[in-house]
Amino acid sequence: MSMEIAIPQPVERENYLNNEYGFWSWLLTTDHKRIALLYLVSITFFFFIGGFFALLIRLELLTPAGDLVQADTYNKLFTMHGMVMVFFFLIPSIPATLGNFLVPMMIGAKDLAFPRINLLSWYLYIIGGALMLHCMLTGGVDTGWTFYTPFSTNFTNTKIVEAGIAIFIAGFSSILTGLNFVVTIHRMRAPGMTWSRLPLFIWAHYATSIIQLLGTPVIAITIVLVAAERALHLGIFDPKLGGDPLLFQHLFWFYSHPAVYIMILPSMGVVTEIIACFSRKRIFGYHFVAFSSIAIAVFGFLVWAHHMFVAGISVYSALVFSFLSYAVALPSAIKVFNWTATLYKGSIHYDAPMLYAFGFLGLFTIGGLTGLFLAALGIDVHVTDTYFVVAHFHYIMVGGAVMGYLGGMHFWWPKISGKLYPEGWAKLAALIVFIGFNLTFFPQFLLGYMGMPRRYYDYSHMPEFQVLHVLSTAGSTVLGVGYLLPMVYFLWSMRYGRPASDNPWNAAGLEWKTSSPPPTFNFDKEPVVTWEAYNYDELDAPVHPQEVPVGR
Amino acid sequence: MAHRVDALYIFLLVVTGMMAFLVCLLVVVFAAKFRHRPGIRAEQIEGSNALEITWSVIPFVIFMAIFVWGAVVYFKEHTPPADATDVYVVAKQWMWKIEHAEGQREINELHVPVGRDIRLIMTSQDVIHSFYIPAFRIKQDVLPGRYTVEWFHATEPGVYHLFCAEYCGTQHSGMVGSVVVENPADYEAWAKANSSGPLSASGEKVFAELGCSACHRSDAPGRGPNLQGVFGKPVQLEDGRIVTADENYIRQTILDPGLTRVKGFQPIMPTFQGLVTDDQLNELVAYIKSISTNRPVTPGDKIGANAAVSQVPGKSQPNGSQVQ
Amino acid sequence: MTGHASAKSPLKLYFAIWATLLVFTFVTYKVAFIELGPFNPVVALVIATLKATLVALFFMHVWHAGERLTKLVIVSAIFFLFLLLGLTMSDYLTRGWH
Amino acid sequence: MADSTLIGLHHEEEHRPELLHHFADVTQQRNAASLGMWVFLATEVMFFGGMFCAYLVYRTAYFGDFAAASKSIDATLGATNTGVLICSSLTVVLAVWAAQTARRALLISMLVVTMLFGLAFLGIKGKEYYDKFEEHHVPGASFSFDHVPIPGHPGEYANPRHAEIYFSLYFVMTGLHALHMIVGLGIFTWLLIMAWKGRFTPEYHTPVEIGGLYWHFVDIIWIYLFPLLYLIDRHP
Repeated sequence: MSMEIAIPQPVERENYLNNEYGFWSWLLTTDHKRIALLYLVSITFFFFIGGFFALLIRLELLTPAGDLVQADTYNKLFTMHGMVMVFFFLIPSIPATLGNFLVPMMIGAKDLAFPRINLLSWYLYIIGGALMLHCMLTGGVDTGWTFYTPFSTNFTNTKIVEAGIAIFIAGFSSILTGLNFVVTIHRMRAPGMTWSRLPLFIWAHYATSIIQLLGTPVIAITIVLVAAERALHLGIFDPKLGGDPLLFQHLFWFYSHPAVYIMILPSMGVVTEIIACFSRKRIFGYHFVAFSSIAIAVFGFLVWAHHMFVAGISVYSALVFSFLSYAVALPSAIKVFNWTATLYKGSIHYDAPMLYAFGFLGLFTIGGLTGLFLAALGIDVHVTDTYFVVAHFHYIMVGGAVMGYLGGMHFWWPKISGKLYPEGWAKLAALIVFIGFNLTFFPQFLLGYMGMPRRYYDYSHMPEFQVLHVLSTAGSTVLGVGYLLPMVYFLWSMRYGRPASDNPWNAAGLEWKTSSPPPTFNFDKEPVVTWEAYNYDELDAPVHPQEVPVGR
Repeated sequence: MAHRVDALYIFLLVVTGMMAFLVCLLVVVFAAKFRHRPGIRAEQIEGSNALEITWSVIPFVIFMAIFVWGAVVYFKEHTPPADATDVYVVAKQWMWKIEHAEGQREINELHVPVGRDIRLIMTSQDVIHSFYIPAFRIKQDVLPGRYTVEWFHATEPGVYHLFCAEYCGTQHSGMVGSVVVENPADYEAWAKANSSGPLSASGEKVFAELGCSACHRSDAPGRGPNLQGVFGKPVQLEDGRIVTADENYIRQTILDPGLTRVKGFQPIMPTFQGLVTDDQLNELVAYIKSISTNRPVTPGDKIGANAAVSQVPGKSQPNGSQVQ
Repeated sequence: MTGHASAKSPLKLYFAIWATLLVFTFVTYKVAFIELGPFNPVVALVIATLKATLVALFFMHVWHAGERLTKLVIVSAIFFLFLLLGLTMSDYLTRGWH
Repeated sequence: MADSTLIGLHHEEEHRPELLHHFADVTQQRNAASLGMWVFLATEVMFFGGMFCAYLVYRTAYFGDFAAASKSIDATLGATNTGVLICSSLTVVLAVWAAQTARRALLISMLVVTMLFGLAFLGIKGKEYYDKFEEHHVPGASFSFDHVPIPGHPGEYANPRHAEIYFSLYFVMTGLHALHMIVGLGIFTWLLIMAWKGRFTPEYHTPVEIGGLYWHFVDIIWIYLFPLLYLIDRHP
C-alpha cells in the first residue's frame, strides 16, 4: 500500500467498500461499516439543513427590526433548527457513524450483535427524517424544539402531531442503536478483551447507550401524550381540566437533559482516543475516566429540573436539583483534568485530529464552567431563557460534541475510506471552526447577561444589543465555511487522496490492526487480545513485539 | 436583588475564570514543552489516586460554596416581604395586563414608586409566559390556571425593560414593555390620574353579583365560612389537611370548591369555572384580602400551589432587591 | 446459563405459580371492597409486586437460569423508574410547604 | 469460543441455518438475543413509567375524583382480564418448555391457546371501551361525568374535569397496553409459523424464549394497571 499515484488501483484488496457494488448492496447491507456510512451521509444532509436554518436565524438578527422573515417564519426556523440538529444530527452523530463503525472493531467483533436491527434503526431514522422533512416543507412547527404545553397542545396551529411522530420514530432508531451497543459490548468482545482493556471510546459509548435506552422511552411517551391531547382530545397536561403543564416539562426534561450527555459522551470518548494517540501515552487515570462516563450517565438523570428553576416548581425541589447538578459537573471536571494530565511528559504531535481535540478541550471547558452559572439558583433566575443559555449549550453541543465529531472523523477517516485527507487543509479548517465558533457564541454570553431573551426575532425595543448580534452573525458565516471545508476535502480525498496505510497514526487499538479499509468481517482472523489498552509504550519501542498485524 | 445576583456572578466569574485559566495554561504549557522530538519517547504514567482525589475534592468544595450561595440568593428572590404592595399581572398572547391594588390598569407598562417592595401576583389566560425584568435580575414563569409570584424593590428612578422570556407564540418578541420607576411624588400623581377605584371595591361588587355573600356572610353564620380575616391564616380542610388561605387557595376554591372544602361545611358550593374571568378572580382575591387584617403568607396547595414563593413566617425581608 | 438441561420437570412449579397468581388476583379483587383506609392501595400494590416478582422469577426464568447481568438490567430499570417517580414527586409534594 | 467449538459448529452448519455469521457459536447468539430482549424490556419499563408518573401526580392531587371515575369501570371485567392474562402466561411458559423438550404438538397448541387468551383479553377490553363510549366517558367534546358521587364522601360529587384526566390516562395506559398485546399476537403468529415448520429444537428455540419474555412483561404491566386503574377506592 505504498503507491503514490492517485488513480484508482487496478488490484485492490477486497474490503467492505469494494466487495459488492450497486444500490441494493448498500440499502440492504447488514455490515455495520456500510450502515455507518449510510448514517454519515444522512446526518451530514440534516446537519447542513439545520445549519442553513441557523444561518437564516443569524441573518435575521443582524438588524434589530424583523425585516428578513416574518415572525412566524422565524419561529419555525429556530424550532426546525433545534429539532433537526438535536434529533436528526447530534443524537445519532457520533454513535451512529463512528460508533457504528468502530464499536465492533474496537472489541474485536465481526459485527454488531443484531446487524438487521442495526439496518432497521437506519431505516427508522430515514423514515423519521423524511417525515420531518415533509413536515417542514408543508408548514413546519413553531413551538420551539421543547414542545411546551399548553402552547403545543391547545394553541399553535402548526404540525405538532407529524413532527411528534417523526421524533418518536427517530427515537426508536436511537433506542435500537443503544440496545445493539449494550448487547455487543457485553456479548461480543474478542477473547482477552476484558472490561479494563476496553478503549475509553467503548466505555463512553456504553454510557451513552444506557441513557439512550432509559431516557428515550420517556420522551417517546411524552410525545405520544402531547399528540393524543392534540389529535384525540385527551387531556393530561391541560390546565383547563386541572392538568399541570409543569408535568410535561418534568417528563420532557427527564429525557432531554440526559440527551445532552448522549451528545457529549461519545465526543469525550473520541477525544480520549485522540489525546492518547497524539501524546503517545496511556490515558492518565484510565479507570477514573471510564467510571466518570458511567457516573455522568447515571447522575445525568438526577438533574433535569434545573431547566425549570423559574417554571414554578417548589423551592425545595429546586434546591435538590441544584445540588445534584453540581454532582454531575464533577465527573466532567475529572475527565478534563485527566486529559490534561495525559499530556504531561507526552510526546505530542500536532496533527489535525489533535488540533480538534485541543479545540474541544477549550470549548468544552468554557461550556462546562458556564454550566456552573446556570446550576447556581440565584443566577439561573436571571440568565435562564436568555442568550446566556443559548451560548452555554452551543459551547457544549457544538463546541464540544461537533468538535469531537470532526476530530474523530479526521482520526478514523484513513480507516473508513482507506485514503488520507489533505493535512494542511484539515489544520486550516480546525482553526477556522475554532475562531468562527468563538466569534459566534462568545458574544451571546454577554447578550444573555445583559438580558436578551431567547427566541426573539425582533429586538427593536433594545437596539443596544445590535453590536453583539452583528459579531455573532459574522462569526456564524466563518463557522459555516469551517464546516463546509472538511466535507469538501473528505469527498475530494475519496477519489484523489493518497492511499492510507493500515495504521497511519501508529495508534493502539484493534481497529488499527486490520487493513484500511477493513474487510467485511473486520478481521481475517479472530483477534485475541493480550495487551492493555493504549500500549503506546510498546508501539513506540524500537522493536515492538506486538507489531504483527492481526488483520493480515 | 440585582446586587446580590451580581456579587455571586462576579464570584463565579473569578472562580471559573481561574479554573479555565489553569486548565488552559497547563494544556498550553504541556503541549509546548512536551511536543514531539525525535528520539524522545513519552513517559508512561498510569495515574495517581492522590491527584484524582485532590482534583475531585477541591472542585467539589468550590461547587458546594457556589450551590449554597446560589440557594441563599434564590431563597431571598422567593421570599417577598410581608408588607409588600400587591400588583396583579394577567398575561395573554401577547400582552401584559397590570392591575394595581388602587385600581390603576396598564398594558405593557408597570408604574412603581421608588423604594417600595412590589409583589407581583401573576397568572396567564392562555399559554406559559415569563415575566422578566433584566435590570432587577428577576424572572418567573406565568402559568395558566394558578398564580405565581415574584417581587422586587426598585431603588432608582428610570425606565427598565420588561420582557416575556418564555416562548409563547407568534408575537413572543412583541410581548415587551417597560417598568417605569418614579419618585414617590411623581408616582402619586400618576396613580391619582389613572385611578378607577380600588381593586377590592370591584371585587366586592363581583362578590355580591355572583351571590357569594348569600352564603359567605360576615354578620351571621352562613352556609359557607365567614371570610372575614381568613386570608393568610391556616385553614383546616375536610380531608384533614391544613393549608394556608393564600391567593392560590382562594383562586382554586372558587374554581374547584370540592378539592379544598373547609372542615365542617357541606359540599354545596358550585364551581365558578367559566363564570369568572381572570380579572374578576384577581378582584375577588383583592377583596377577600382587604377584609383580612393580616398579610399574605404564601400561596400553596397541590398542583395549583407554588411553594416557590413560600416564606418562613416571621422572617420578613425589609430590604429587598434593588435596581442595579 | 440455560435452564433447559435441568432433569426434573418444572411443570409442577409452573402450575403452582399459576394457581398462586390466580389466588392473588382474587384476593386483590376482594380486598379492594373492604375498607382499609390508607392501606387499600398499599395492599393492592404489595400483591401486584408479589405477582410481578413471581412472573419474573419463575415464568421468565430469572430464578433458575438468569445470570447476574439479567438481574442488573431489571434492577436498573426499576431504579431509574423510581428516580423518575421520586424526583418528580419531590416537586409536587413540597409545593405546599411553607 | 475455543477453536474446537468453532470447527465443531462448522460441521453442523447445514443443520444450523439459524447461526448467524458474526457469532462465534450458538450460545453466544442465544445469550445476545436474550440480553437484547431484557434490555428492550428495560426501555419498556421507562416507556410505561412516563405514564405511571403522570398517573401518580394526578392521583395524589385528585384522589376523590379518581376514585369516583375508577368506580365507574367494571372491576369484574378487569379482574377477569387479569385472570386471562395469567392463564396466558402459563401457556407461554408451557410453550417454552415444550420447545425445550421437543414436544412440537404441545408447542403448537400452547402457542395457539396463548393467542386465544390474548384475543379474549382484547375482546373483554373492547367490551369495556364500548361501555365507556356508551356512557360518554371518552374524553373529548361529548365527555360527561356529572353528579357522580365520590366514594366515602356522601353528598360530594366528582369534578368532571379531573375525572376527564383520569379517563385520559385510563385510555392511554390501557390503549398502549392493548397495542403491546397486538404486537405480541403478531410475534406469536410468527412463532406459530416457525413452530409449524419445525424450526425449533431443544438446541435452538431462542425466539420462543424471548417472545415469551415479551409476553410475560406485557402481563406484568397489566398486573399493575389492574389495581391502579380499577381498584382505586372500591369499598362502599
